[in-house]
Amino acid sequence: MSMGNKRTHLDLAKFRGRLQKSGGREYWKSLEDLWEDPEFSALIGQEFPQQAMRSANGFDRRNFLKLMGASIALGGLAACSRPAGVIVPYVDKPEEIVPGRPLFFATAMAMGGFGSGVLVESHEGRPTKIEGNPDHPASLGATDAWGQASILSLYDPDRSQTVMRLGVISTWTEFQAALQPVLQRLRQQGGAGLRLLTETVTSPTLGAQIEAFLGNHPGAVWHQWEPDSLDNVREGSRLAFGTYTNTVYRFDQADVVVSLDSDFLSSGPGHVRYTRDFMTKRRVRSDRKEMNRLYAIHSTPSPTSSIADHRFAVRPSEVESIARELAAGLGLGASAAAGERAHWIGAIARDLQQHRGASIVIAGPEQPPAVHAIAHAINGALGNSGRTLIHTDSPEVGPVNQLASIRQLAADIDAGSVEALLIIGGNPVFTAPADLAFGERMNRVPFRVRLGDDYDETSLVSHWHLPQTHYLEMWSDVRAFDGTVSIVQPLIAPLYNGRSPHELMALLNDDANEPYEIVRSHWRRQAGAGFDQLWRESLHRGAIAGSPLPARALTAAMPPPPDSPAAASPALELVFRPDPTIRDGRFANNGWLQELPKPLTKITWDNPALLSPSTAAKLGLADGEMVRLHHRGVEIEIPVFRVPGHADDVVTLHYGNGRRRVGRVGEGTGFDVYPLRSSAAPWIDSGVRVEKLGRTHPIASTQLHQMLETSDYDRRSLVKSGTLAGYLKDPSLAPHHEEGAPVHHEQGIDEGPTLYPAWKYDGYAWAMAIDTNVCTGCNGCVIACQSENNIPIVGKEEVLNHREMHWLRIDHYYKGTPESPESFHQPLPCMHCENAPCEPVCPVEATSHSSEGLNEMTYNRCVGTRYCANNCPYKVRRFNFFDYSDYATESLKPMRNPDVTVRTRGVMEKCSYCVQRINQARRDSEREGRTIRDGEFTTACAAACPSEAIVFGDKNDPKSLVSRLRAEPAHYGLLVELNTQPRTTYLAALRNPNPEIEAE
Amino acid sequence: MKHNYPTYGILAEFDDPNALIAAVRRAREEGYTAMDAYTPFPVEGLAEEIGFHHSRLPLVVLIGGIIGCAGGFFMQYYASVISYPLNIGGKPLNSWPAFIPITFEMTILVAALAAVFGMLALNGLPMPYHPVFNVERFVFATRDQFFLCIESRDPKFDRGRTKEFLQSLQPLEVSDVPW
Amino acid sequence: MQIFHRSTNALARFSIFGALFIIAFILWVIMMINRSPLVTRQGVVQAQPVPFSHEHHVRGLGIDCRYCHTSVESSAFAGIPPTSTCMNCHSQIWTNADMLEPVRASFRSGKPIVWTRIHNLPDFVRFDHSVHIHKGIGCASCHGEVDRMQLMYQAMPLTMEWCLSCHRAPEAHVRPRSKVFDMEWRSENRAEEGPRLVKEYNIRKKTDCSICHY
Amino acid sequence: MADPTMPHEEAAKPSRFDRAPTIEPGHTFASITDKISSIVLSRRTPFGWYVGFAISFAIVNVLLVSVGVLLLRGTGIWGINNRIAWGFAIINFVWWIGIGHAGTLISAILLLLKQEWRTSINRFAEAMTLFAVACAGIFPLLHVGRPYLAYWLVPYPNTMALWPQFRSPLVWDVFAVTTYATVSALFWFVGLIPDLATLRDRAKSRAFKMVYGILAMGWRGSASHWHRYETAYLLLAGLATPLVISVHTVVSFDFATSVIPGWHATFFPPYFVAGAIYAGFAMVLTLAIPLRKAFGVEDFITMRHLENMAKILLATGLIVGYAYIMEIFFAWYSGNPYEQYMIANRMQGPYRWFYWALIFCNIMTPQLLWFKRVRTSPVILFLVAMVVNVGMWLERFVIVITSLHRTYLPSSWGMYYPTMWDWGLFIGTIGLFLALIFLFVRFLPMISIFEMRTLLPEAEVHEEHQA
Repeated sequence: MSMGNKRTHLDLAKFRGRLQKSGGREYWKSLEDLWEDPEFSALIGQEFPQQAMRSANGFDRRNFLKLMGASIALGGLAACSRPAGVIVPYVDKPEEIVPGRPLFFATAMAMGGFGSGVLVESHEGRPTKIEGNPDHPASLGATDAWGQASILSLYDPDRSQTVMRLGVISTWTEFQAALQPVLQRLRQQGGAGLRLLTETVTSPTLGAQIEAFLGNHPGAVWHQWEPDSLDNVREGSRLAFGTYTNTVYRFDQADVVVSLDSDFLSSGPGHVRYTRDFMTKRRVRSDRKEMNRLYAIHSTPSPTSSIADHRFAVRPSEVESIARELAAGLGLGASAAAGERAHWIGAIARDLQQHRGASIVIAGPEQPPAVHAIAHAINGALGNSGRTLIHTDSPEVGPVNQLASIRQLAADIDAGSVEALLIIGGNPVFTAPADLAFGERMNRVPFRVRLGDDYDETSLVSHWHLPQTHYLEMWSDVRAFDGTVSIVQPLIAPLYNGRSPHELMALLNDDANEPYEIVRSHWRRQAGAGFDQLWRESLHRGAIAGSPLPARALTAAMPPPPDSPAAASPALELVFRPDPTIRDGRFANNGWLQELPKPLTKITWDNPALLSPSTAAKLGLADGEMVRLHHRGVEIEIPVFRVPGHADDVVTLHYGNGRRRVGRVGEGTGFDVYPLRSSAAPWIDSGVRVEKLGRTHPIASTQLHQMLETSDYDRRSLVKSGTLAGYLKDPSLAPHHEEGAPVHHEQGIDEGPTLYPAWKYDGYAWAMAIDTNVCTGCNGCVIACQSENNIPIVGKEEVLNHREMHWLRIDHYYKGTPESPESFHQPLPCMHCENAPCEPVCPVEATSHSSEGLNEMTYNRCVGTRYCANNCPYKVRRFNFFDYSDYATESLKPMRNPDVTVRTRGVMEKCSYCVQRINQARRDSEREGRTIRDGEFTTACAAACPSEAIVFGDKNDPKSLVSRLRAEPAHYGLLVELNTQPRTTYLAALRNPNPEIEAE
Repeated sequence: MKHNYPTYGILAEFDDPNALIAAVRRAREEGYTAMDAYTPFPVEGLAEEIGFHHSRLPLVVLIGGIIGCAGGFFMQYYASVISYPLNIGGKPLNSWPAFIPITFEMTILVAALAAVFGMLALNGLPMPYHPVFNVERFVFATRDQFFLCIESRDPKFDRGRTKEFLQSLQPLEVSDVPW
Repeated sequence: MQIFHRSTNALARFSIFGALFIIAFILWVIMMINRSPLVTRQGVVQAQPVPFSHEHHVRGLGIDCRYCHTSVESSAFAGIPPTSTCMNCHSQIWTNADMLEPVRASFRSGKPIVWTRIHNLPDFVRFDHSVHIHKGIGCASCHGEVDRMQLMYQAMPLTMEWCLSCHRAPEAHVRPRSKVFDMEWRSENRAEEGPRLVKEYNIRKKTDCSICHY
Repeated sequence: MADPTMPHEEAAKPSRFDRAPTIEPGHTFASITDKISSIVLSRRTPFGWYVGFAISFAIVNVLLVSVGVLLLRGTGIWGINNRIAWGFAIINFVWWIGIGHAGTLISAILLLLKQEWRTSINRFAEAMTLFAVACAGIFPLLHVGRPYLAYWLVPYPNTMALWPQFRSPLVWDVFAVTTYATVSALFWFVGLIPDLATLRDRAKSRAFKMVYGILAMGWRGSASHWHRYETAYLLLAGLATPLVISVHTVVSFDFATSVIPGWHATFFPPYFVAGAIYAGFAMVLTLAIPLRKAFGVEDFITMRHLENMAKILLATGLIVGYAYIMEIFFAWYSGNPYEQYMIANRMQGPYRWFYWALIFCNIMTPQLLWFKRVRTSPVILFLVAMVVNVGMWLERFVIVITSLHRTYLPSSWGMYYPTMWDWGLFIGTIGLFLALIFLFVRFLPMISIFEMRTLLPEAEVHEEHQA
């Protein structure tokens, strides 16, 4: 078998060999050379021979060890300790692999069913880093925090590794043996009693497989459940258009955007793309002086509302009436605005009027269908559809009301009509609406199987738990927010004994094909002629050309006003939101995301109930105080946390935390709020009672102080901000308070007399410019940095000790009143000051300046006096107080970037401007006898940023983007009055308020 | 070792510094040159009386100080300019103001070492064995007694006459100092 | 009364000034040890699973370095030949030499040959073969005259000061690109050729920490 | 002619108001010698000594455990973090170094100023200096993340061709502290030589004769030796005086050369030196008052000594107070928001209690010393000295912690909470310090015998004998 597989490699080698001239980063592009070759595509599949996957830890494990061997030879797995004095070559090296040079492959990651294209960096066959795919419409080269963190999920040591039967280790063969009789019996009754439960499915292949199965088993029923489901969006579209439709927005066409409680910039299908588009309209330069305007009508502050020009914090239940009043202002319906809000609703309406065909009204998935329908109606009335947005068929396979779907399943279980339940993905026992008591119900099903990543709550009540492959381990396909199809290709043979949903469905369909063949044959059927061409291109581009769904001309109907208009009740309202970092709980065991400071609150490892300062005051609650929430006869205990700008009398609960069974990281962190989430009101509910418990719970927030200008003697001006109007008057945005700390507009070098003449930098001079105007604080850069630089996590206790290790943090400041403050995000990597205060204090030259102006940190020279950290005005240095880097867990070793030293206990570390990438680019350029081109490479954070806020380059090259940004009038440096001469600098944050509303 | 004389010298004991000084002065008038006085504490002017004038110690210390100063600065200059020039926080390689403290400390250190070891060397210390210790009562030289010793290497030394001379100074006791 | 014997005078003086010399000597010894093969492993021949002779293959058969160390020009890592490379020839010649059994065994079983590592830089030092090759630094400059080594050993100390000696004065080591793989090559006229090549190959004398440590 | 028990300098000038003598009347060369040396040689060790030593030795074990755990688990066991990267280790280092200043100051500066009341206290003040510096030295070593590499701060030829970074105040510290330790040790030892000779000649047992004999290096009090000896001693004093000033100046550079508000201040050197003398004399008093009682040497350490030290305490206390006021003035005058916030935060921030306690200990309490009643009452004096010891520790806490915990960017403001291991290490060094003191008073003359002899009128050389 291994011989057979060896042959495969030799053949593959023939083709891959040709790619070496380009090599590495360009690899996935230059596949084009091969498209003419008919055998090639066939071989792609055999790169991961199916026998290998089948045999329990047979070939694949050994092959994997060989890869490990080569990587040990490269070193870089562990710092400051010499490796065993051996060197292990391949027995037979796949020729596309050049030890020491990474390869990049295109694939796609699905979130909530919707795909986003990624390029995966692979070192000797080990995927180590996720990058965005510039050719994929949902990515355009950017990634979000979840995409970046998915690499950790692949190597998660707690991922389910074997088939389990009632908690006892078993095998796939045994499972098949157990499955067959059940299938036989059900077949005789036409599949009646057999139920499939999946999450949202957009994979055409999986869809086809399911449909085929349902075709052969007319009695079988397919249910869907996704905790952060788009039910409201779907139902809204049906309310407006009569059928489930999908709306694709084009924010790059919109000048005015009204968000009805929508966080379109940081969650939901296509949010990465939407951010990119939105910012093209928001970016202000000396040669582009206009800017779009965003009205955020929201209950809970979100990255989207944080950058809005106008923020209206309202109770979620009010949004519908506001929407109707807005519609009325545009001549739809007759619910005229009253009260103090009439003023601004009128202003927004007029603003929209003035931007017909260049505006967007978008509603959030938490809002009821009516709001969505109204939004559709308004967009229609403004002639936006076709211009700033298009309607298409749903990319989903068989879109349904998932709440109804799982309700139905529960009811059928009660009726005893469910004999076998196959759960593919998801974790319904944890996530299903509490009142369905899905766990208990499931126990009544005679035959329960679930395919899942983790051995979790659902596995515990299943007869059979089947380990699912990670998306980097499997062949599949997935549709993006606009319907674009990507082929998902594996980067590595399954680390464990997992199988993909396709394989499970193939099992049910008695389809002997291997997953590669299943996916391929599906598309062969679709494409017919010219399939090979299509297949190769799709694999290479990471997206199937022409697969976006066509626009449909539809006219939205204004939904009838509710018979009983929602009376503003004094009761506290509840809002349910997926956790900003670990989502519905699927990332609970992902340490990077657990420790990722949540946008705005900067809380890690926890999900306190959020409420506004005034509401907290009314209830006599302080941050971290434990309360008991009574609601619908259920009660949970949870700490509270105050968020400026939060709507009054509203409690926001983030679900997904408090996992009972998932792994070493995710268990016992945060609080499970699903018990309060009923099928009656899964998003917005009213009448919760808050009982103060008089206990407190430590909350590990990485930023304890977010208010600027805390007092009259504290007049530090750290964030440069202003309005578009102000910018047009004075593009340099003169400092707000004259007698405050001097704010230097450009580099702020005062050429005073000095004993120390300035140091000259010829050649490259690396610099970074960050446009705070387009930063939403989405955290994509933070995780990208963590993944690129092998940054460890430290755990909640250590975060409470201010010992978090992130090299790049996003500072967030509020300005103004706690009721409706302005928010400013300030990503803070190392400033690489030319006069770095940290360097002269280091007694051992462990930190010094490179000839290209990098503030270098030489870990192996560091003795750990921490003097540099003290003397850093920006506090960007991080110290290894303990052995934070996990040397013990085998599965994490192959994940680490071999080009970055893993730091040991007692050494300082900090942002290096991704010096490993700089060095790689320099060496490549020198081999080719040229200088590094602008944009040839960039840092991990800049590469990930969806809004292209971070720009890295050579400031000595006048044509480089970074030096052009440094020449911008709104450009400024942080704390330049200390004459640190930072290489990392910022562009001011601008707001574009509506003068009409500003007036009062 | 071989000595041309049977004793190291003759020791006279007094109980008062002034008596000792008087005795020393008499001995000088007698023409004795090789003598030494032993006291439990530094007696003002005594050294001058027995003909010891200026010490070379200050010069030693000065040289030590200069060596320390030059060496200290050169060490820093060599390390940061010649041996491994590195850009540290944009400061010039020879950031001499930053080198002053160590230069100063090195000056003090070497000078102090020179002072102590110079003093010991010039005093011929350590010398745990010395003939005067052979005299039983010499232990009181570190308590409250004052001794004058006329040494046999003195050209004018003559066991008999020197002893008589010392007796004439009314010491508490006069005794031979055997080798 | 006398406590110490005469001899103690000499002893006492010696003990004070002698102490200085003893301490100085000990420090000197430690310094020497740090530069000795004991620490650097310079010139230490180590046993290998297969007694592969570079002398035979390079000098004897004239095989080019790159035949086995394939990625030396393109990657940081020169590359250790996979078993299959050995088998390219040894499936034809010496097919049943006992000496080569480990190779055949590896090829049969698919288990790699575990070689003893000779040139072993610490993990926190990064060395890129390709760029050094490109800049005209010959294999022999760091690996010594491999073609005269029966069994492989480390020819150079590979200490940081040794690396720096070349990074500071490359003109003393640089050679024409065409001669990089030539074990014999000696410069006729270093004084002229060195500086010229440094200029020609645009060799920047980089001693920044982050060139090797990151 | 003045009181015959008065040393002649005193006698020369008319005393404005009656001063206690530096040595009580009725002593002779012999009595001084025997009384002081008997403490070491013949007199049986008081029971209290055993108790005290036992206790302090027990505390030393706390130190050993704290160090062990530290080396095993890393600096993470302390309360420090990425925002407040220095904690107890540096606070204690500065505190101990400060204490270590009195000894050499008394020996050197007072010697040059011909203040002979120094004679009876300089010996154990110097000893105290050495032990304090020893305690201080522990901290810089242990506070680094990788203590086994701390030798990289010392310049030596290595295979990495690297040297220390001589612009760093920490390297300055290494040189300053080692120089200070060396010079103080030499100074102390040179001062001991004649007394060691005395002990050699007094000792009964052969073993003690040998030991003291070796240490005395054959000292025999020859006139020329005495001459060179005094020259050397004087030169050492001359060298030690600027050294003493420089050491705490360099220590203050650790903070003054930084950019952190509350650290970056030009007046730190004088401020720190004054503080050091302040702390030093407080500690000398804390030790002297019980010792003179326990070993009945009130004749030698008289009220005069206590009062003079009290006056110095008051003077330096006022300087320190001035520094505190200046700090506030600078902040206001600079118009720099960060500086101003720093002061406001000290007074009103989460650590305000430390600041106000510090003001009480270091500025309020010493004002008592204006009253002669207080200066001449050993018990109250002891209490005041104790308060000042605490105050000076608080001062370092305020400087290090409150400056670091709220620097430029509010985003990286944080809090510092010491852990049990912080305390363990701190208390442990106090134990070490006391243990060493106990050993010293037991095995070495705590008062300079030969210098006391010179205080006696008999030691005078009459005019007609002056050369």
